[in-house]
Amino acid sequence: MPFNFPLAPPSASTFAGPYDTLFYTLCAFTLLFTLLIFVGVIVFAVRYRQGSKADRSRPVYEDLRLELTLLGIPTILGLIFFYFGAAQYIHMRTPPKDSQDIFVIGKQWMWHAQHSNGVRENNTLHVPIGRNVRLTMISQDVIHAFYIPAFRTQMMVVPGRYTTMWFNATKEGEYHLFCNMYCGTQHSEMGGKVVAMAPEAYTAWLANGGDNSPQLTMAQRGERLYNGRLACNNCHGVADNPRGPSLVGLFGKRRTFSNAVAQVADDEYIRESILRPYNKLVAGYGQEMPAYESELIDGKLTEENILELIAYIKSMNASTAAGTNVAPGGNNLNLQPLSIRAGAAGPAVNALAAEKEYSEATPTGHGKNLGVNAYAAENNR
Amino acid sequence: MSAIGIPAPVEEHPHDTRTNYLNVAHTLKSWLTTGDHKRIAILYLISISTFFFLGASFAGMIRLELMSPAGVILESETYNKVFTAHGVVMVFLFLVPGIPAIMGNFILPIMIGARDLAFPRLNLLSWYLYMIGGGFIVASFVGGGIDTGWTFYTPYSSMYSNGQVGLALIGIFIAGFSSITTGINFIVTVHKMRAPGMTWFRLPLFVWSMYATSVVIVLGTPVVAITLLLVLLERVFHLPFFSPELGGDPVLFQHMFWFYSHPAVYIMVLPAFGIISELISNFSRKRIFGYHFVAFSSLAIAGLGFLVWGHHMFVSSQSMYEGLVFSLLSFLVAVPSAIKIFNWTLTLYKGNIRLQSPMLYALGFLGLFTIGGLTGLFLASAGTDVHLTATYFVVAHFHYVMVGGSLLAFLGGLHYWWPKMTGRMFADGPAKVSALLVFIGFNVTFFPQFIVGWLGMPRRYHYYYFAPEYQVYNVMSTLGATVLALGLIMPLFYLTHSLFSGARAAANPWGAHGLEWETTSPPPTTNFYETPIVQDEVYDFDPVAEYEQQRATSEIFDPGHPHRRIDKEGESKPGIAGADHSSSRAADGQKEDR
Amino acid sequence: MATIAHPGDHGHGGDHGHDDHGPLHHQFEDIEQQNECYIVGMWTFLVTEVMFFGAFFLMYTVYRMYYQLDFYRAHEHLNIPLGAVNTMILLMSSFFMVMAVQGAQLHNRKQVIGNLGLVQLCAMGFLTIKFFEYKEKFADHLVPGVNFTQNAAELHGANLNHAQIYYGLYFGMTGLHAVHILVGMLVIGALGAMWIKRDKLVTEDYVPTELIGLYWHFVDLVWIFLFPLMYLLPKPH
Amino acid sequence: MAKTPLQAAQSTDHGYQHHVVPTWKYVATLLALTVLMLLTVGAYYVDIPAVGPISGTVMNQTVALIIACTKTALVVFIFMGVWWGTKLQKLWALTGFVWFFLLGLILIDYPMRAYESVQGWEGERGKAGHGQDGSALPRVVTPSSQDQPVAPDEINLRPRG
Repeated sequence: MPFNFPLAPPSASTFAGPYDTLFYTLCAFTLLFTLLIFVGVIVFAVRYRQGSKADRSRPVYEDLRLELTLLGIPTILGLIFFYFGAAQYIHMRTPPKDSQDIFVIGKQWMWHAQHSNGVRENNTLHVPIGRNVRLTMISQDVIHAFYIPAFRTQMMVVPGRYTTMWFNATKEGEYHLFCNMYCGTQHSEMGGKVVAMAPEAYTAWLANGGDNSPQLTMAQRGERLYNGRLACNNCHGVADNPRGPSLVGLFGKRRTFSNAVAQVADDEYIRESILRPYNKLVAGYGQEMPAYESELIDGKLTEENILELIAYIKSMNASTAAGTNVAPGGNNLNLQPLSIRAGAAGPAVNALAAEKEYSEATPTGHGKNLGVNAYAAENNR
Repeated sequence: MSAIGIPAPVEEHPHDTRTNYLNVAHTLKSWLTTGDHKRIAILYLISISTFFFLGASFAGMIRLELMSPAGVILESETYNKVFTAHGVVMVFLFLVPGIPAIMGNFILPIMIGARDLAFPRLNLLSWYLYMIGGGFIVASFVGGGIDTGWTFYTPYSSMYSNGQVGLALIGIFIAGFSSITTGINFIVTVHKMRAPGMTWFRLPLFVWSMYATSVVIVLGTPVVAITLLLVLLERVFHLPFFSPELGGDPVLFQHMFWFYSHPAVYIMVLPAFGIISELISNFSRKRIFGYHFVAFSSLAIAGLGFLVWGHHMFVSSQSMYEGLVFSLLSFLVAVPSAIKIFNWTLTLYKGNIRLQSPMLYALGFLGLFTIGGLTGLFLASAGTDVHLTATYFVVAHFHYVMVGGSLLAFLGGLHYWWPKMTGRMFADGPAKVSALLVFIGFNVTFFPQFIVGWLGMPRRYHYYYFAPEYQVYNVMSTLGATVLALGLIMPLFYLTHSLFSGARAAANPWGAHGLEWETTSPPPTTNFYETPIVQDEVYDFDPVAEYEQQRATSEIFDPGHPHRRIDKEGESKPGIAGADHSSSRAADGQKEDR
Repeated sequence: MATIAHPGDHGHGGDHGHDDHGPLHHQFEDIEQQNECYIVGMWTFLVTEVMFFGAFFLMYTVYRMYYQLDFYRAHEHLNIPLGAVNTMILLMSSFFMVMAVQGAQLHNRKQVIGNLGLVQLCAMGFLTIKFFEYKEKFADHLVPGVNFTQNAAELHGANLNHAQIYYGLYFGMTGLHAVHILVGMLVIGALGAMWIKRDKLVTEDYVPTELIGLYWHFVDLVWIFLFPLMYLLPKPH
Repeated sequence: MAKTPLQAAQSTDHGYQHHVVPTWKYVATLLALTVLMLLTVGAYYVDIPAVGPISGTVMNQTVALIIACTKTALVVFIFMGVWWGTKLQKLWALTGFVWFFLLGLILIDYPMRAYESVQGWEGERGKAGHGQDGSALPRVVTPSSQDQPVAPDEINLRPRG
């Protein structure tokens, strides 16, 4: 790996400009005073070393005017820096009114972000450039800190209380996202990237359900569609119900249809049932499910999506469903097989969902396994 | 030491005819039950040095591990335990007690002309408390380690961490009481035990800074003690003090913790200021510039230091307005530190500077502390702090203050008072090399961390494979740490060596000014054979006169090599009868067994 | 800096060992200096104690500010008469303590011993009452933790989470105070025993008694604040 | 027994000017403390009306604390002898209490959190912020106890009587 010597983090938000100005001014000031002291010390140490012939007559021990000057200069400089620092701080802590909301949940050891239309992502945050984005954050367990160096901003994420931060990204690209408050074993791996996108690309990304989250497996993407945009879980829960049969353990099972024909449920059958459900109605159910063929034609549903859905349905076997069907609140009408529907409730409620998704997405390993977090590979450019 | 008519009676006797505090008794029991502040200081020196090298070895493991973005030898869990151990040992067992308990204990009573501290048995108790506390902390490492970071933030420490947090908390609690007892002892001693004539403004600046430190210790330590006790109660008995689940506020812990732990930074660095004032003044042979300003800046730092803790919490979700208040106050607390730096530098002007090893440490301190202090402004300014909080920038900043400040001053003080403590001279050559290595190694270690922190590398990160651009700085840092380690190990050898074969130290081997140099090296158990009466001002040097005298003497004694004789003897009190006495005494002493 | 022999040497020089148990220790010039040192030392210690409890009071203030109503409701379970009696007991013990110190000043051994005995009695009485108060709370599951009561009525409708905070503070603060009382009893017991044995260390000068008195008054002071803050929360109105 | 020859002798002995306080002063102090104690209990049962913007609750609490501070002053000055003590004693007695109030800087934080400009949360804050009983942390998610107690298992919702 070739070494590179970056001397400054990328500047990718509206904060970065004024921030860097202040930072470099302070640097210059630091350098100036350090040089002053270094030069003073060295010059004096050499000039007045023992035995030198330098003039030592009339030494000064007290000089009130000089002392007061030395007192005054740092005080005034300090107050000036305080003013600019404070202005910047107030600016950073005051989200503008027109901000777009994104919700963030911190959990040992991952970030879960949720966009206002319900799209969720883990350890990645997609944001549009040129728009004010406000993050409303909460932690599920210990204190974390949401830190984006390229945006020059961070905020702690505290359990029991919302904290907010905001930014306005200015440059497209992928930037580091760190947890910057020590939170336990895998603290250093609790992070990922912030993807700043052109607003149109962001809108498109949102509309796609954020499916380009690279770290998800097919089944997980299928799960998103199933519980998210397509909301299959409204009818197909963990158990059969009047609105629809359960799909748990469907794959490979023999199904009997209303016309008494039976078939083993395979990929082809599932695809058929998504696109043209009326063809093979399960015995005991009427034709209630919409046909998704038109969506496929419109391009709202892709073949890829169908494959992902199938992958997810395959993964739904009885054990996972039984083990995870604990819907928070306890009174949800739709029994949700793996994770509750996104966007239905506030971020706090969805924390549980995030947890489940996390447990699927990131097998927790305590080792130094580079492959543990998928984002690692992504970022190892 | 100008114009003294009466040579001290001490000088008349060859010192080895009388017992000193070291050879008054030799049994282990006599050490472990001693009430003598000097012996307790030696006990502290041994135990604190041990803990220092323990903490340093943890630091070595951290640096080794960070060489590679994906770690070298440790698991994440172990790494977390290692950096916690480094922090806990260095902060609570080295930096906080270090200078007060060793130098303060040894020198402070002698400096003010007292026979002992006001409460010798309390002093011994404080050492035992320290050892018990240290024992608990080490037990917590041995028994499974703690992985909370030295800050013990709740709710991680109270509810989530699985390590031996309880043991460590008990250890810190007890070690805190060790600090408190030392602080009480110093305060009372400074107030009530000064020798006749030793007015407040004749106190050496080391005493002023120790006094300020003690005030901070006494007022701050109980708060952290109770706070950590609360975490312990929450952890063990589930009393809900900071638990967010029950409506408690984990940020309250941070407030209470930093209420002590920010002033604790001044506990660590104020004594260093004191030592540096001594070194700069004595090795420049010049009264310190602006004595009153330097003395009162210590008290100002002690007072203001209590009002700035919130700058650790700018992004912790504390109120923005409180953040602004703390930011302002933090800028103000920088002013007294700046005053000190300026005054020290101005002291050098027209001095007569001896570049012996303690002075090299002191000059190194001036440079490093300047950088450490100025980078503190980045963190005091609320706006810039948002990006830099908890990154390596902070790590570099406080290492510049703590290592570049406290540790260098500690080493400088140790070298300076070593002849007084042990009665032996160490080799100045290796000591200078060591000072240089520490300075260079330190800068190479920690300067890259400023940059990598500015790039955004968070502290306490084990891996950074996702950000390989950080590696180059980490490798530099590790290389520097190797040099630094070398520089720190060297004193271990030449100082130990001096114990066995160093030359006998004269009463005043550096030609310094102060009551501690009036008594023998090492001093008797009661410090002085007669109660001293102070008649002259503090740091009463006259560089012009001294220079003239020195030139005159050197020309008389050795016209071909001016100054050489004086250098060789390490004795620079020309024109005073004591100089001859001490040099002949040194020669005599070498034949004697100590 | 000249060092000449002190003209008025007190003979407490270096040869003066620890074993010589006169009231004057070797590091001091005279008894006056020693006494001042002790008193200043004790006051410094009390300042640390103020900060020690202070942090607790601060935490109380923060939570009280937020959970005013819940604290009020939770506190209604406390027994005000018992608290008042305990306050009275401590005030009286403080009085007996000053009388003991006065006795020490006047070298009136009987006065000292008698009053110290009364102080001990008061302390025991205080702890006994405290014991019964605690016992009642244990029985009612009012100790924070997993076994904390789920019965809101018992807490007069307070939010159970916030009531836990209240009781956490209650047990923490009164518990810490009780520990101080226990320590005080031990120290006073030792002091009394020394007076009974006519130990010169305490009988020759009143300061040792005074020091322990200072400590005891401080313990009383803490309770003076604990009583209104724990037992007498005003009704929100 | 206030002025015995013994005392006079003693104080000349050591030259240490300690003051033997006459017993009646101690007794008077104890009486004053008792009265104050009864007063504070009595004040508890009286609902002091609001004074201007200061609510009655705060008034009650203020009265209780003023009484406690008076008691403290009595104990510190008379029982602990600071009144007759040296300057240093007075200094330390003062420092302890002054420094305790420095801790109060923390208290800037909590009330001010409610005033932070976080647009979009005004509605939430209106509901959960400083309620009429002030019983909820601003912007805190934990259930606040308004008029109805919230028991986790809903076992008992009986209003207090």
